[in-house]
Formats: sequence, C-alpha cells, structure tokens
Amino acid sequence: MITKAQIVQWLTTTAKVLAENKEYLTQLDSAIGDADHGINMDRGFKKVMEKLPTVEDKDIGNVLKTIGMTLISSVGGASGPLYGTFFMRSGMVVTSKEELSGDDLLQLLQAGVDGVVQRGRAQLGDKTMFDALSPAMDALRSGLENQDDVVTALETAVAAAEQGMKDTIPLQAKKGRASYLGERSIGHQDPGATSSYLILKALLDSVKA
Amino acid sequence: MITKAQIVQWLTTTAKVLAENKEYLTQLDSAIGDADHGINMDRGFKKVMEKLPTVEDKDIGNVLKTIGMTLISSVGGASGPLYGTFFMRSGMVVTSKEELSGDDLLQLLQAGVDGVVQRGRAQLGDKTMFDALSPAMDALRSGLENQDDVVTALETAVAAAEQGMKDTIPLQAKKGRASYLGERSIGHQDPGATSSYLILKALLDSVKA
Amino acid sequence: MKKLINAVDDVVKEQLEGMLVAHPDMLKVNFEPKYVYRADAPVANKVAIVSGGGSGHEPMHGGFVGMGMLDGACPGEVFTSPTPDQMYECARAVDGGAGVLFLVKNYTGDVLNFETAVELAHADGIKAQSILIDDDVAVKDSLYTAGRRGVGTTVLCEKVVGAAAEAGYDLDQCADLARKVNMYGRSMGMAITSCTVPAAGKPTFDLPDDEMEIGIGIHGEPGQKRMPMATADEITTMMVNEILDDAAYSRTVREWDREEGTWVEKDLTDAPYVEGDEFIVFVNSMGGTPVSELYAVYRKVAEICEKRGAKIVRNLIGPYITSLEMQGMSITFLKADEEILKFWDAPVNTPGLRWGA
Amino acid sequence: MKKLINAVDDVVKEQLEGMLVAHPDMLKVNFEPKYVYRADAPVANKVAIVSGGGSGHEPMHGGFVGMGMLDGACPGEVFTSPTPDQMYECARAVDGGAGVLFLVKNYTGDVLNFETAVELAHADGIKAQSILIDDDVAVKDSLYTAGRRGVGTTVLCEKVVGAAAEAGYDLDQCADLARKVNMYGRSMGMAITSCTVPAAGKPTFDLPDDEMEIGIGIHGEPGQKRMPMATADEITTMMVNEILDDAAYSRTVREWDREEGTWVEKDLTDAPYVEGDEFIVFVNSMGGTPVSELYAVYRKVAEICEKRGAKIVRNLIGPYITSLEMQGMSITFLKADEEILKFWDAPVNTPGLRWGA
Ligand SMILES: Nc1ncnc2c1ncn2[C@@H]1O[C@H](COP(=O)(O)OP(=O)(O)O)[C@@H](O)[C@H]1O
Ligand SMILES: Nc1ncnc2c1ncn2[C@@H]1O[C@H](COP(=O)(O)OP(=O)(O)O)[C@@H](O)[C@H]1O
Ligand SMILES: [Mg+2]
Ligand SMILES: [Mg+2]
Ligand SMILES: [Mg+2]
Ligand SMILES: [Mg+2]
Repeated sequence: MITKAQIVQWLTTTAKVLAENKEYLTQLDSAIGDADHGINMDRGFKKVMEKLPTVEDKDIGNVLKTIGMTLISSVGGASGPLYGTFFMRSGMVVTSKEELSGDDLLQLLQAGVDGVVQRGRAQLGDKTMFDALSPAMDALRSGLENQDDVVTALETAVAAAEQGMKDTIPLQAKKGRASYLGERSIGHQDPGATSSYLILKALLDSVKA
Repeated sequence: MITKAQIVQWLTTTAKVLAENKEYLTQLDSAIGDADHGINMDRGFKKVMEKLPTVEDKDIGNVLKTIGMTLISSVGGASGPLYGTFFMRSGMVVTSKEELSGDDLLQLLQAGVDGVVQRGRAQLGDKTMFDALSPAMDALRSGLENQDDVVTALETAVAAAEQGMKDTIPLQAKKGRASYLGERSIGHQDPGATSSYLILKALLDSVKA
Repeated sequence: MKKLINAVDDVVKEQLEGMLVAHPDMLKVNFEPKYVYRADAPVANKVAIVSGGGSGHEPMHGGFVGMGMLDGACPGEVFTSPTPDQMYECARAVDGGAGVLFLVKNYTGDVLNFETAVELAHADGIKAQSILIDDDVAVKDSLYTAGRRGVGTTVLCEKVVGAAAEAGYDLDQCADLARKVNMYGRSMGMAITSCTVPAAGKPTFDLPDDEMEIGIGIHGEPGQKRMPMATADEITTMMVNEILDDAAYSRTVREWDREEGTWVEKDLTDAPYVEGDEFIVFVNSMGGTPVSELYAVYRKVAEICEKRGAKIVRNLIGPYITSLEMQGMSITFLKADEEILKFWDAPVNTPGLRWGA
Repeated sequence: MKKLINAVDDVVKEQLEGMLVAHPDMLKVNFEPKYVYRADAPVANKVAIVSGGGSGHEPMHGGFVGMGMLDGACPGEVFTSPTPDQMYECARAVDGGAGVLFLVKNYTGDVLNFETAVELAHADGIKAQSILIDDDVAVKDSLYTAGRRGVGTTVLCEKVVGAAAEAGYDLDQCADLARKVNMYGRSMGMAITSCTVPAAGKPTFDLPDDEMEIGIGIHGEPGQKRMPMATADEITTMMVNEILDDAAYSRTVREWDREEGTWVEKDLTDAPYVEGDEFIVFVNSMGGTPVSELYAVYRKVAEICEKRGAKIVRNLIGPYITSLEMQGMSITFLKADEEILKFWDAPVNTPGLRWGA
C-alpha cells in the first residue's frame, strides 16, 4: 500500500526536483517555446510547498485537489491549467482515502491524464506532456495486470515516460506554443514531457523510500 | 604666391583627407563626444565638392565665402558653424584676390581663427580646435616674420598644429560636448583639433604641390 | 542581464504599484490576485471589457484600462498567461450588471485559463462571454498548430470594443463586434534581437548579427523562419504582401453558450482582403525599436498600399504590444467599416492610448 | 549594426516621409531644407514655437508638432544639430505675424546654429526670440563646462509654452514662460546600454554587463561617471535626491535683443527646490527601456517624494526624449505653478503627445 506520507513525499520531492531542474526546463522551453516552463513549474510547486502543511491532515483526495487548485492559481501558462487539472482529477477519484492500493494509484493517475487530454486535446505524437504520460500509463497498467508489485510497475512506467520524453525529440509539435515553429520544433525535447517524466520519477522515488 | 588653383586644391585635398579620416575622427569623438565629428566633416566637405565647380571661376574670397556658407548649411553640430565661420571670415579678408602672398595667407587664416573664437569663445587649453589653430598661427606668423618662404612657414605651422593637437590629450575639456565628461575627458585627443590639423596639413600639401 | 528592476520576482508587482500611483484617476490595482481595473468600476449597466495575458507586452493590457477601452486587465508573470482566479475576481470587480466580455489572445495557456474563468464567472451568476483574437498570418494553418496567435489586432479590438461598450452595446453586440474585428484583422511580426525574461536572466534566443526572425510572436519565442537581415523596405514589402495576400483562414473556436452553460464549437473563416478595402494600419514596435524606424516602415507600407489599391484611413504607430526590450516590429491591418471607424475615433483615456479626452 | 533602415544616409529623410504620410492632419514636411511644420501653419496672430536638434530623440521634436505644442521642428542628422538655414526657413513658414520663439537645448552646436538662425530671421523682419533649455543637473558647473545640457525639461517646456501660444500669449510672454519653465525644471539621466548612430555603424561606447553610465546626456555620449550596475530603487533614489538637493545654479545666457538687434548677456540663477513644492514628474525612457520598467522607477520616485514632502501633481511616463535604441531612463522634475499647470492640462494634438483633442 502507498501511504499518505508517501503521497506527501511525492509532492515534496517533485517540488525539490523541479527546483533543481528549473533552468533545464526553461532552457528546453527557450528552444521551442518562451523560456518559462521551469520558472512556471517551480513557482507553482513552491506554492504547493506553502500550502501542503495546511492540508496534510486531510485525506489523500483532498490533498491532491488542493494541490491542483494551487497549481491552477499560481502556474499560469499552458502547463498551469493542465497540471492543475491533472491533480484535481486525480484527487477526485480517491476521495477520503488515507492509503492507496496499486489499483488506486492506476486510477488516480489515469483520471489525471484523462483530465489533461480533455482540457488540452492533445493526441499522441503532438509533442506534449501527453507523450510522456500516455506510455507511462500503458506500462503501469500492464505491469499491474502482470501482478508486478507497485514499485516494479512504477519502475517500468517511469522508464516508459523517459522513453516517451526522449521520443518527443524527432516530433514536430502540433499543440502549444512549440507548434508555431513548424518544422523548426523538430530536434528538441518537449519541456512539458520532461516535467511529466520528472514528476513520475519523483513518485517512484517516494514510493520506494 | 599662392594661386587660386592651389586654394581650390586645398579644399579638394581637405575633402579627400576628411573622407579618409571619417572613421578616425568619429572614433575620437565617440571617446569624448557623440561619435559624429568625422561624419559631420565628411558630409560638409562632400557638399563643398559639389559646390566647388559652380564657384571655381570666382575670386578666392568668393570661393571661401561660398565654402563657409556651404559648411554652415550642411555640417550642423558645433563644428559646422565654427568651420563655416572660419571660411566665411577667411574669405572676407581676401575679397576679389586671385592669388595670395604669404601675408595674405596669414591674414586670411587669422581672420578665420578669430571668427572661430568669436563664435565659440574657446580659450587656449579648453581642448578644442582652437588648441591646434592657435599655435599654428603663432608659428606661421613668426616664420613669415623671419622671412621664411611660405612653404617653410606653413611647415612649421602644421608641425605646431600637430603638436597642439597632441597636447589636447592631457587636457580636461572646458568647451563643447566633451566638457560634460569632466575629468574623464583627460587622456583623449580632441576630434576638432585633429580635423583642424588635417585641414592645415592639406593646405601645406596643396601649396607645396 | 541588465534591466531597471529590483528583485526578479517583484517585476510585475512593482510595475503595477507604479501604475497605481501614476494613474489614480484612470485605474486601480488589486494585488492578491493581481488585476488592474477602472477607477470608476463597476460602471453600472455597461458591458465590462476584460483582457489579460502574460506581462512583458506593456502598455498592453494594463495600460489600456480606462474610459473607452478596458474595464479590467489581468497580468500574468512575464510571458506567462495569468490564472483563472485573477480573471474571475477581476470580472466580479468590474461587472456592472451588463456582463463581462473577455478578450482572449489565442495561446494555449491563455485559452485554457480564460475558459476556466468563464466557467467560474458563469457559476457565480455573471453574464460572461469570451472572444478569441487570432490574427497572426505567420501561422499558416490551424489543423497542425495551436492556431493563429493573437497579436496586433488585440490592441485595436480592445479600443473598438471598449468604445462600443461605452456607447451602450450589450454583451452580445460587443461579442459580435469583437468577433468581427478579429476576423477583419491580420498581423505579422519580426525581430532583429531577442529579449530577456527577467526570471530567465538571459536572452531567449541567439540571433546572429546578420540574421532576423520573421513571423515572430510576442513572447520572445523564435519565429516562423530565420532569414538574412534585409533592409526596412524589403522586410516591410514581404510582410505587407503576406498580409494582403493572405488566403481565407478557417478554424474552429470554442465560444461559451450562456443559456446552456457549455462550450460550443464554431467554425469561422476570415475572408481574404480585396482591392478597395479600407484599413486601420498599425505599425508596432516590439519595444526596443525606436519610433523613428517605425515611420520608415510606415512610409513603405503606405507606398505599397497606394500601389495595391488598399486604402489606409487611420493609423497607429508606436510601441503598444511589445516583447520587453526586443527590437523588431509588427504590422497589423484591420479592415475598417463604418462601425469600426466610429468606435476607433471615439474618445479614449488610458495611460497607453489617449485621445478626445 | 542591426536596424530597420534602408541606406544609412536616408534615415532622417525616410522617417520624415513616414511622418508626412502618417499625419497629414497634423503636420507637413519640407525636405530641402528639412523641417516639420503644422498642417495649418502659419496660424495668424499666434506666436509660432519652433524647436529642433539632432535626430535620434524621437518623438522629440517632429512628433510634437501640432495643435497646442510646436509649430515647427528642425531635425538635424542623427545626434547632430540642424543648420541655420533649416531653422530660418522653418521660421518663415510658420510665422503668423506674432513672431517666432525658438526653444533651444543647450549644446554648443544647437546654440551656435540657432544663434545664426535668429540673426537671419531678424534680418528678414521676423520677430524672433530664443530661449535656452539647460536642465541637466549631472553637469555641475557652468564655468568649466559648456553648461547644463537641455534634456527632459525640453518636452515639458514645448508642451506648456505651446499651449500658452495657442491661448494667445505674445512673444515676450511666451519667452518669459519658457524661461520660467526652464528655471523650474531639473533632470538627470542614466544608461545601461549604448546606442548605435546609423552612420557610425557601431555602438558609441562599450559598457560592461555589470556597469552603468550615470548622468548621461541624450546623444549617446558617455555620462558623468560609470558605476557598478545597481537596482532600480538604488538608481532612482540616487537620481531623485540629486535633483531635489540640487543647489542654486547660475549661468550667463545670451538672449536676443530685438530692439537693438544684438545678443545681450543675462545672468540667471535657478532657485533650489523647497519642501512643499508641487511638481510635474516626467520619467522618460531613453528608447530601449520598456515602459514597464519606467513604472517600477516611478513607484520609487513617488515614494521618495512622499517622504521628502515633494508633491507630484502631474506625471508623464514613456519614451519622449530618446537616444535611439539606448536602454536607460531620465527623470525630470518641473516645479509647477498655476500658470504651468493650466497650460500642461490644455489640449494637445500631436503624433507624440495627445490629450483633450
Ligand atoms: N494542448 C496541450 N496539451 C497538453 N500539453 C500541452 C498542450 N499545450 C502545451 N502543452 C505542454 O505545455 C508545455 C509548455 O508549458 P509552459 O511553458 O509552462 O506554458 P506556455 O507554453 O504557456 O509558456 C509544453 O512543453 C507541452 O508539453
Ligand atoms: N566652443 C567651441 N569653440 C571651439 N571649438 C569647439 C567648441 N565647442 C566644440 N568645439 C570643437 O568641436 C568639436 C566637435 O565637433 P562635432 O563633433 O562635429 O560637433 P558636436 O559636438 O556638436 O557633435 C570638438 O572636438 C571641438 O574641437
Ligand atoms: Mg513556456
Ligand atoms: Mg560630435
Ligand atoms: Mg509562457
Ligand atoms: Mg553631434
């Protein structure tokens, strides 16, 4: 089982990792966007860290919903509403839970990813965060279906996210700001796919710890 | 005697020399001014070259006056009215002459320099064109008083102008744009003193030729 | 990075503090969350016009708050869309009972955040509507991209629709006019230098001394293509022709259905311009390009229009929708009919645009 | 060098061509010699206000030609004083019989060329007068320098005196008002980058990334001193204090005696400001600094004034007296009495400054 402490740890690790990768993500965004993705994510998760102590005694669903709302009202840009929706929707499917089974985790993440797609309408191959999230969900699902333990399943999911992130490099962007570059977007890794990979990696690390 | 052809040659040589030194003078002006002295002088003497054919059949006085008016209405800046006045006043003292004695030349130049002082009110050591012109006049006068021939007297005058020009380097400017720099104007050669030296040098070369 | 700023994180806040003390007659500022609103808001029974977007484009949008233009503006961080809470609370502050029209530039971030704001306002009983501005002809298709960006036409639309609201247009009339202005407007931009986002600390892109970016947006992002640097005349000719020759542009936009409380999709097609059309022409500095260079550009624009039978009836020349200190410019054509001209000429009294008042 | 220009030699001409086609309602342009003048010039029985100076400071001066401000403006080459023939012919074109007042910024070049113009106009039977603007407190003394430069106060003086002329002031009244405005005004400027004169092709000076020029003029020339780069608050504090604490400033100026047809010397002393004085405060961009940064500066100016008992009653914030694309700003204080405020508030309708019309 995944404890609430581990979920809180996930958010904390995410904040740390995004702070560490602030410049890297911004640099990726400067190649095909407007040089703010790292700044946006770091600003949002700094706010999350401020907010976290005030909701730590709530259930996991409430924690995630609050984090989602915090991101919506602090990140801005494209990634703000998308990641905000991700966490809000995630929280909605685990209302009042204090710990999560592997299947709960799968549903939680799937609801989040569905929310991203509903808001942003990205399709696979559009060179967005969805290109990291989608293969990760597939890997997680088949891992759990194969009776892998959560950590093992998450490990394959994170590997898939990393591969999906790298696979954005040769793609031409069709959504978001990078799409304006047309063919010039080819050859660069998508910043949002990169932050998605980092977030899933932080989840794995927190669950392993 | 100095012929009208030599005077016309002087103006032509000056135009050529100022064009060649356009960047150099501008660079001097960028250190302690506004980076336009070479551009200004070149623009003015390009106009002089356009005008010259239309007055070549006039007497020396008329030629010089026309050149002065041309400079006034084409150079602008501080140097425009000053050099314009220089040539206008020069022309006024040799009205209707077709050739000049050494003494005529002395009076011509002295009238020009007096005009510069009257307009610009510079004193010796203010770090202006006057710091090249003034020692040149002194040298020319004593040369002629010593019965030197015109070329020899002019040679000492040009040498004095060159020295005066170099001597502006350690001076702190008290007139013109460079004066705003205060002590920071020290260590740079004055652009106007430099163009004055070049103009006198062109005179020497034309008289020698 | 060299800028006249204090802490990087305070850039937007301190700018708003400055606007507040500078223009108390025109506007007020709310800081948590951030929005700028008319000094006399809410104006009873007037439709409130609200815009917003990333900061760094000043005077747009905060500088256009005041009589005859915007009722509210929501500034995001530099080049980053603002958040729905700002938009929603701004809407509450300026709604005078006749509803709120959001003018939204078509960027994924702005669109997503404003959509949430419309939903929040609606849920709160505010009559809300939003119209997208997507006028950048450098973006060729809407199928394989996020669609045309909202650029220069935004300024003209805020002016025209702001005056219409002042004159008593109701919410639907304002929305219809905004949609028309957008469909009548076409823009293109270019840059000769990059700009530096304060939080990033270094230029967004490197541009060699002999190259320029053509088809650039307003976020310091790279443009449609990079080309060898050319003369003002060459650049202007290329851009004006691209605007005047632009074919019909189709896309599907989402507009809010107030009855149903849902988003409905609308197919819109901008008709190409035809000879004899009358225009408001807007030559805009990206920030670092001096107005003197804009006039050299405008001169060529006028010459081409003369030749091609496009009639310029009004113009606007200056830095109005900028990208920080970026050097470059954009050109906007807005086909002008009687309605648009009437509201263009109407008085406006804002920090950034002022006449007749 | 990267600029939106064509041939380097055509920069000023093409800019004027652009202004002419852009603003035929406000102004006309003469090309040989170059001057910009009011569309309805000469205005009968109105004193004509004429200014001029090097180009590169746009919108000043050509952008201030129009109702309520200048009747004529004479642009020189970039950063180079115009020539007397321009000024004289401009004066002839705008004189409506009530005489011409030249507003001259105190630079050796401008002073010498305008002096000749006054003499020419006088010889031609035009009532002419000239007033020097010398407001730059970065220049400390007038004995060992060419005296204080004319900077930000010039814009305010052109506005105020232009309105007075519009209101029927005669030539002496206009001159007296201009002299007063100049004596009530104090400015200081700074730069964080150089600018590039088109004809020179490279930046006038090099400024390392961690340094700034304080006490800079408007010609891209180096300033009073070079200092380590500081925050907006530190820079603003330093400059505002230098302006507010500026001691009495004395100098001898030459004014034209119309009766005698000669220049007469006048000793003028600007009184220091005292607590309780009211001001028009003008925060100006050197060109490349975006208006957003000016607001951060203005915020600090207002804070300091509040503390020091200086009352800001009006303000102007934006790029009005620039140095091409230079990044930096200047701050101008103009002590405002009832007369000055009345004419400041009066309508003005020019490309660069417009309100109430
Ligand atoms: N429609 C979309 N659906 C999913 N993800 C998107 C969409 N548009 C953009 N993104 C993601 O957002 C990232 C950019 O985020 P960010 O830089 O923070 O916002 P902005 O583009 O507004 O500056 C992109 O790298 C991409 O992964
Ligand atoms: N009052 C003056 N008297 C004599 N020469 C002067 C005076 N003021 C300036 N100069 C000369 O003019 C030169 C600058 O000329 P220029 O750069 O063409 O004009 P500006 O200073 O208006 O840009 C200086 O180097 C100096 O020699
Ligand atoms: Mg981005
Ligand atoms: Mg010079
Ligand atoms: Mg962004
Ligand atoms: Mg000069």
